[in-house]
Amino acid sequence: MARSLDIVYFAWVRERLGLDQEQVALGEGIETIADVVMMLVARGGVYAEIFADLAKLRFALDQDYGLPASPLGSAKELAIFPPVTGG
Amino acid sequence: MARSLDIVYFAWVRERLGLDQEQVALGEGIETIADVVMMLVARGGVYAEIFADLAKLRFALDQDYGLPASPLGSAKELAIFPPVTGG
Amino acid sequence: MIRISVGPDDFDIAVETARVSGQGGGAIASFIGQVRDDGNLQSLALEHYPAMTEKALHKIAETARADWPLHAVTIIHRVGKLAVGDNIVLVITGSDHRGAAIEACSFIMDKLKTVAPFWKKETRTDGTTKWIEERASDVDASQKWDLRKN
Amino acid sequence: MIRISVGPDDFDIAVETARVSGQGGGAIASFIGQVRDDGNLQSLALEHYPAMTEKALHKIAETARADWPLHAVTIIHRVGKLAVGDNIVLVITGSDHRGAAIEACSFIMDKLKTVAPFWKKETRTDGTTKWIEERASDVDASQKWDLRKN
Repeated sequence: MARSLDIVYFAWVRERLGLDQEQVALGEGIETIADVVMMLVARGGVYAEIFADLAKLRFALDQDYGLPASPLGSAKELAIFPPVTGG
Repeated sequence: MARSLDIVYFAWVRERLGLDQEQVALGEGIETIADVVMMLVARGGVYAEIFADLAKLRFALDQDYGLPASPLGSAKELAIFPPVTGG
Repeated sequence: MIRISVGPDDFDIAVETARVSGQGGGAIASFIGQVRDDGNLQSLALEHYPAMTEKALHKIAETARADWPLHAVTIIHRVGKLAVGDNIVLVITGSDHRGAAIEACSFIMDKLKTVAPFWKKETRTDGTTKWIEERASDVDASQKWDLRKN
Repeated sequence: MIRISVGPDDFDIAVETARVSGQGGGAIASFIGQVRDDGNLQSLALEHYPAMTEKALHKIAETARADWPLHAVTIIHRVGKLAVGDNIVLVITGSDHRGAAIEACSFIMDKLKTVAPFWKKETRTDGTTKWIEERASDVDASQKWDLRKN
């Protein structure tokens, strides 16, 4: 059974994609945050532009920060966003 | 012409002396805060008790902090009080 | 007691201070961040990640409570469109000791700036918009606390 | 703008914050000290040296303005008889930068504690009274700022 993952986008990532969230199916070998991002980059176009540079992005799995190498585990939601600028 | 100096007391110094302020005449050789304090100590009694230990006291000349060795100059008012405890 | 609030509404510093003060202590430190007019700023739009924001702020508050003897921590952060001079964020800490209250307040702000999932988009008076970028000085300020603990 | 006020009246944190905020910036730090109930405290009597107090507080505020980029400094200190939970002191600083506002606020409190001519006398619930003594930790906190500058 294919696993699925909700991806949510914020700030300029959201704006440039024109997308708040999407659901993706996780194929074999997609085990980490970086794997998901590479999958998005492979779509080409604006995805490739936005997600090529991991250093410009931050990630959270089920609302806790994760690193590119963090395993997805049983997470339901991956958030991808720029460094935060609140306060 | 004898110089005169107003001395003002605060907190427990004031309470133990039972005195807010007094005016003293400064004789020859009374040039520093320490000289004034020694003059007070020489009165004996509660003055001797209170003013014997300079380390327990703080001083201000015309509302600016001074040290025992500070010259009186033309100051009009000497304040003698314990270390401050506001805030 | 920890109080976290995230939403569009403004806060009342007097009400929030009284709430912290009511938790005991005698030392109350607070910080307010407002939209600063740097010349031609029109407004700010504050976006956040609702599912994560309160969780992240709670974690910061709990860390502060573990590191300093605090009676109360309040963190209020506004979202949505804000004008120049509007309040953005309020942090209040209550302790028996002023050093603890002030340091914890400073810690919470530094962590909030680098960890809490908020993003600011500015609109200039000429109509142009821009997402504000992370500042190196904020990252430094945040990391100093981590180094201090080691 | 520096605002110094010494007297028996309580202060309104909302009014005072708005006043500082109105001077510009976007970073407002504040500290409130209140009479802390440490078990059997009845009240505090705060005495001061009227001719010197405002001068001393002004000097502290001016030093802070020279050392940090501040738009506004407010120092309010109450005198007279105060009950447990009553406000004693309020310090507010306004700046463009949160670090400057918070540090300056901390500096002002540390200096106020060791330099401003106030004295506290406590009355216990059993009726005994005692002048509060200088605390070594306050002296240390105050001196750290001087060392930092050298």
